[in-house]
Amino acid sequence: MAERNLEQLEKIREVVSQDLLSGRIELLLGWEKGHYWWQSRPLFARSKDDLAKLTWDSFCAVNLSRYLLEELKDHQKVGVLVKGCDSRAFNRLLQDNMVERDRVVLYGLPCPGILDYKLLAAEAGPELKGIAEENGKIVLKTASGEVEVKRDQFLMAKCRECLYPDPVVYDQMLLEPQGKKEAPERFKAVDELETLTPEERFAYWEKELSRCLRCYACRQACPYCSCRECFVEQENPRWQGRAYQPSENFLFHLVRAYHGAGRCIDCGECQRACPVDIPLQELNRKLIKDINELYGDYEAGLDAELEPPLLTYRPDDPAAFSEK
Amino acid sequence: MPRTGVFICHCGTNIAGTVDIEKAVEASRNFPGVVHAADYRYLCSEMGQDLIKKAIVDNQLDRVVVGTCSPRMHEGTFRKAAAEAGLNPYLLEVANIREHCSWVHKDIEEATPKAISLLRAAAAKAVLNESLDAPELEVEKRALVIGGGIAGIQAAIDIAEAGYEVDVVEREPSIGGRMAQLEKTFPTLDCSACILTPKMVEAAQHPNVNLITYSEVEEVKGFVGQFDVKIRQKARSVDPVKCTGCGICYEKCPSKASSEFEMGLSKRKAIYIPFPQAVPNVPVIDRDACLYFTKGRCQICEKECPPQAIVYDQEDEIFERRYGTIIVATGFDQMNPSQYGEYGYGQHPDILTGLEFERLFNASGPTGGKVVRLSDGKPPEKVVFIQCVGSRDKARGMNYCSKICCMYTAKQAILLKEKVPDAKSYVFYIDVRTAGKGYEEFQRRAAEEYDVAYLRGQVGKIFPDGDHLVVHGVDSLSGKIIEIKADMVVLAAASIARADSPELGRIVGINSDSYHFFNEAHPKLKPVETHTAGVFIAGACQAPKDIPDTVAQASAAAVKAVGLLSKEFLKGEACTAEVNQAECSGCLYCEAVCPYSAISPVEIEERYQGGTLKRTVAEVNPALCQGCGSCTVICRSGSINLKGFSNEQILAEVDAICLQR
Amino acid sequence: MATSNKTRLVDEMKMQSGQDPNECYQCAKCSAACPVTAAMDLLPHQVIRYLQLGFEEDLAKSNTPWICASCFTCAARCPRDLDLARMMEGIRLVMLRRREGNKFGPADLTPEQLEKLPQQALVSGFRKYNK
Amino acid sequence: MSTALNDKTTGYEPLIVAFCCNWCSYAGGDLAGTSRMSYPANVRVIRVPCCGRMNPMFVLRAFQRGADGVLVAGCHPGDCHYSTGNYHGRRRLSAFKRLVEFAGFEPERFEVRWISSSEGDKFAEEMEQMTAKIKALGPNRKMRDARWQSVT
Amino acid sequence: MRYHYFPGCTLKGQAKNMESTTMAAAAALGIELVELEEWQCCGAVYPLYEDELITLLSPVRTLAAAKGEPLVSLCAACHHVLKRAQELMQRNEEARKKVTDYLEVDYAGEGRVLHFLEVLRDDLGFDKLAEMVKKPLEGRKVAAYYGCLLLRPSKVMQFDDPENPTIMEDLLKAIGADVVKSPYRTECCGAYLSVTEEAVAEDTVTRIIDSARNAGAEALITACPLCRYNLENCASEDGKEPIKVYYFSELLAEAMGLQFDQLMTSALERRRSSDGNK
Repeated sequence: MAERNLEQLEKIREVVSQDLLSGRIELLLGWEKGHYWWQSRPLFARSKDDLAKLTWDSFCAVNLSRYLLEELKDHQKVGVLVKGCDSRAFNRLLQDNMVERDRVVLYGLPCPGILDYKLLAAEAGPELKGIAEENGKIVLKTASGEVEVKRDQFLMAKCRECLYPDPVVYDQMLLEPQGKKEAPERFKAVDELETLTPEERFAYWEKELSRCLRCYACRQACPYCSCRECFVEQENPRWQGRAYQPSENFLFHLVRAYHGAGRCIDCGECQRACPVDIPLQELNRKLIKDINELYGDYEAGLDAELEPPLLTYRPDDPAAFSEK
Repeated sequence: MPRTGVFICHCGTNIAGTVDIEKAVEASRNFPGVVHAADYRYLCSEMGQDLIKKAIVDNQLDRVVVGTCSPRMHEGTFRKAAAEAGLNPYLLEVANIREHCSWVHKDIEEATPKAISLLRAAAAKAVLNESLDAPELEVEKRALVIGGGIAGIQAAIDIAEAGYEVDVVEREPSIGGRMAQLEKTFPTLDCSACILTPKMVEAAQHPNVNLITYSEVEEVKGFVGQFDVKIRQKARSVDPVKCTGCGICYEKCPSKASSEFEMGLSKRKAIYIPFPQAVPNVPVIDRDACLYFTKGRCQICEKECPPQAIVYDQEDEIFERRYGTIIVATGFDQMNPSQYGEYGYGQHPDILTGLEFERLFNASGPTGGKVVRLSDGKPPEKVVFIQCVGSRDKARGMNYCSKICCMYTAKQAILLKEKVPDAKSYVFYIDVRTAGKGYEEFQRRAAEEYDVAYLRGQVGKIFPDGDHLVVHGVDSLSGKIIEIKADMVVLAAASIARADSPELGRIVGINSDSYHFFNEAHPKLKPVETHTAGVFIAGACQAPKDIPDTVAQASAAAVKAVGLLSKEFLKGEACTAEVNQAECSGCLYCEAVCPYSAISPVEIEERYQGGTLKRTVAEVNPALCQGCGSCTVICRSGSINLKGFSNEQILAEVDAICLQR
Repeated sequence: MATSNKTRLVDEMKMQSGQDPNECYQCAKCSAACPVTAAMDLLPHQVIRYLQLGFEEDLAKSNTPWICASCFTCAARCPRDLDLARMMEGIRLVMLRRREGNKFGPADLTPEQLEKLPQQALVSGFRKYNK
Repeated sequence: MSTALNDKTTGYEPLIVAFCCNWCSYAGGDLAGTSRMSYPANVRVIRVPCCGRMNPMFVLRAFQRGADGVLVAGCHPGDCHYSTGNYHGRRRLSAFKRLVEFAGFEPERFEVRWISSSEGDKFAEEMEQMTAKIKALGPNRKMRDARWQSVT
Repeated sequence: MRYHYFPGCTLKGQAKNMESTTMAAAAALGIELVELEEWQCCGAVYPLYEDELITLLSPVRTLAAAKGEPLVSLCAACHHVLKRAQELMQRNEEARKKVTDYLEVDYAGEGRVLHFLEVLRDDLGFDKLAEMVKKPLEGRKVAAYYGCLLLRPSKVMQFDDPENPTIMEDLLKAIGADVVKSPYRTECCGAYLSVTEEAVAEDTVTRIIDSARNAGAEALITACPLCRYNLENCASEDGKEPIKVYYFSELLAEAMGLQFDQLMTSALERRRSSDGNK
């Protein structure tokens, strides 16, 4: 069993079941266990019975805020469990006028980081049956015995460089906050790519993007992709060609990333959702890094009141062109 | 598929010399949608235009491409011709094959294919062109002038003389503004009241001018041609119809308050007119000072008023009116120099600002026109003027030059010498700036004929010492430290924007610079226009300026306003943005980047699972939109598009231009 | 007289003080504010003018930077937001480093002065005139 | 095949698409013409109202369809006809330029210039320089749509 | 009210009585000043050039030693140096890193750095002080002399209005003296020029003293040992009635009713009791 802390789960369940019961919320967005022990999937709880399935473990990766887009059409008041990134995603939606603040109750869950099954399995081998957790350590349980490893090394890519594990917006904080984290390597991959020649960089992206199936799972997972009709599907004009060829893959990924310029909250859901492991976060982080560099530090999603950098300007802004 | 006609101009040899016209015509025939192609020596000539018109009719053309000079040159000509042939003018596209092709390339082998490519792009765009109509906006034939100083008065008289109704909203009980506070004006030394009062009376008596004093603008809605303005008329507590202006009320009133008009140097009554020549000559009760309002007793004015015009229970009145155009002329303030501790302003009665000193010359001023020290009533022997107090000071004041101080200081030094012949003036200056007709001569007279000592340098500190003010300064030209035992010090405090100008700017919808002076639309070519169509600015609310400049600007603004009012309808921009509300997700990023506040949220209802859902989307007001297209780029889903330069059209041009590959 | 704007003294002074003499428009308020101009051979604004024009040799001879008592009055009142105290310090420092010696030391004091002067005076005096 | 883009010696003539704002840069181009300046025919201008109208997708489309270089030209910052369009454009296109460079485009392939309506000489000069730089780089194959072939 | 206290060299030498009177008055006012252990000279002048960080080591070490808790000094020069060093540590990351790395301390500009006068005004309050005064200095005509270091640069020092300060006059009012205001009270006394250019100091000091005397003052107070030295030693008197110069703390102690021997005793007691605490 991968339950991190039953005590925590009970506390969460107690608060949200009370709110469901009292009618403060009509629906709770949480997580339940999926097919495998290493999967936790969204739970749409409307009753106390539903809440029996609630889980809070190291696999609750799915960003639940995005589900509000649909659920608020059917429910007047929705509760959502939010980790740090989910809360920033909520701010994204709020700033984009996609949700009304007073129709959502946010329950804050400071997040220790989500574990990556692929990494666990690589360490333990295919016989991995489950894990147990204690004090920053994980015990890998296999048929041939138990191995204790350090938790940090098995975090998902999206969590390794997370700056804000605590929810930044919430109505009720359910667990003890852990404070801002350091993320010294957040831009490491971007920095490294920047040192390459254009040819090398192009070769890198050509290879990475060649895998793209254009399934658009990245878009579906993304809290900044809230258009009613995405440019890729539009007929008039036909921005995005339908053919599976490198040119169109580049177009899609560059435009997808650009649409997040100054808006991406760096939750990494796009990359997590990608079935072919394209390092999408590197494109997003490139924009974050450049915009911070050019127009001052800005972390999207931290504060919905702060104007996104591409909605404003200063007369003495710097430019990235060879003529300033 | 539309039916496009392509017409290529030789422009004599201007185009034909470097572009193979025959080849271009042939190539054009193969563009998608082209059913007709022709060429002519001078398409812009009457014959050329007729050729196009005839072809439109004969071939039932519904799109036209002309390959000619720059659209900035003759687009209007050809659109008009197309319209005369019954086509919507916006169905015509221009390919610029002269300025952008034949004139910049020498080789016919290079210029011809480029011309063809430009024609192809124009034809590709034309296929997607739509009929557009510039919105027609009705014009309310009435102007609003905000501010009743010399700028507002001049603008109002000019508009009224042109035959249009104009309302002047003035915050104070009387019009007149800053100029009414001045004794004399440079460089002619004519008496300010003598030239201003007739203008005030003219404004008051003009049948087209309506003075709304003791009032403020609270809200402006709408747009050029139709501004809906809410005006608050503050309670005067005096019935202006009954009042005869006899003045008994303020003669008898027992309560006093500091006089704003006299810069606080003397008192006025609680019921008062700000100055003897006030227009309208109707007193107002200062309710904060009135004994009846503060303590519930007195009522002397009511008892004494012969026509019984006192109305204690009068209330503020708010009314709304529609105007076709607005002129903002709210003037300026003088900086309070007390933050310059080294000058000791506010701590010594003989240290004054320029405007305060000005009042000492005035016969109705605090000293009855005698220039004397406020400390002991004696005439001063030595007066030190300090320039640039708060101006040209990026550390503690304003970075700009206040423009009027050099001249009014010279004026005051001259007037001083005339009033107090034994007085000696010293002027500490950084530079003397006297650009203006007769200005330099005037300042030289002060130095040469009136014995004013100009000292190039600044004052470090003023040390009060007994009866005197020891001014410790420097003359940088001689390199000597100068110490003057002065009797009075006059500080040329900076002219600054009115403290509430950002608020007024927000109400009227015009922006201001970092000093809160209102911004003109173009620093050279649109000096009285603002970025909001139909709103003009005049006078010192735009930047510090003297009376001649102010009056000139006021008349300029009036001409702009009259030009607008003289139109039956205003033609708006045809190429405006429009929202596909079904696709719009309502993020309103477009609203944030629109420089014209032309985009606003609107709630729509949508069907959803048998019921309806309300949601917010963007909406464009085509009367305000100027067609910059900034909104279209911030919109990720392309739900807001620009007519005439749509996403489809630009992509089609790109595709067509690249087709030669 | 050197008239080049780019002398070493000016550059070093700029680097050390972070102040650009070209921002001065010579209103001379500094000189008017300075309490110790009586003993100066150049007024403070003249020092800045010399810096603007690159009159390095004349500056090297001037006593003004050494008379400056770092009272900060000039900087407090400068309308161009220049910190003249820093500029004077910059000049002193450049000169001291060039001289490779001290302008003033304990040997220059009488025993009576050493006895009577507060420690603060001695330390600050040495700090200003020594390197 | 079109002849203009075939250099007689190397066989390579680049295609440069220049998006010019109507009020400054397009007029600057007109002035270059009226002043009979000359610049390479490789440059093809598309008129847009303002550089704030420049959607980065237009640039990518040009690269897809075979452009070797793309230039956006607008009013000098502070001089925008629409007062703020080029300020917004500057931010948007700066971020975009860095992104396309990150994707492997050479910096010279996409540029932004401020050209006023009085700068005919600057217009001609910039077109000259852009063409020379792109020529030196050679044809752009990145993002080029293989299906988009010459029709004429 | 308990504060870390940084004395500085001069207060252990020429200006001993500034320390002893302050200590006694503070004790009477219920203010505890605890001397920092192993403090060093502040450097006396704040370095005005960019590249010599070494002179910052000492003040930053002192600041760090206060551990972010309020730090009080008496000497105007010490307070000036400490306050400006603190501001630099807050503002200049590069300098901060170099200095703190060298010192191996963790300091980023935190903590209140106060002059004792500010403690009296802001923490105790002059109204409260006035109530506690035992022997008001009635009829004593006293002028305040501020000098430079407490006031300027005002953006950093944030001590009082740099051109029209009131803190010392307010203190004089609180202890019952007749306040005399002299226009030269913020003009420089010549500082260390008295060491090298005595004539300059004579000029500045004479003006300050004449101005105070003309305004009717019998005595001056100051917060700076060097100002006091200059005022006492550099004026050209020309047979005029000399003006007495005090540290503000001397008059404060007097108004608190403390006699000289009492002062000595209380100073000794303080030392004993703080020894006892250890």
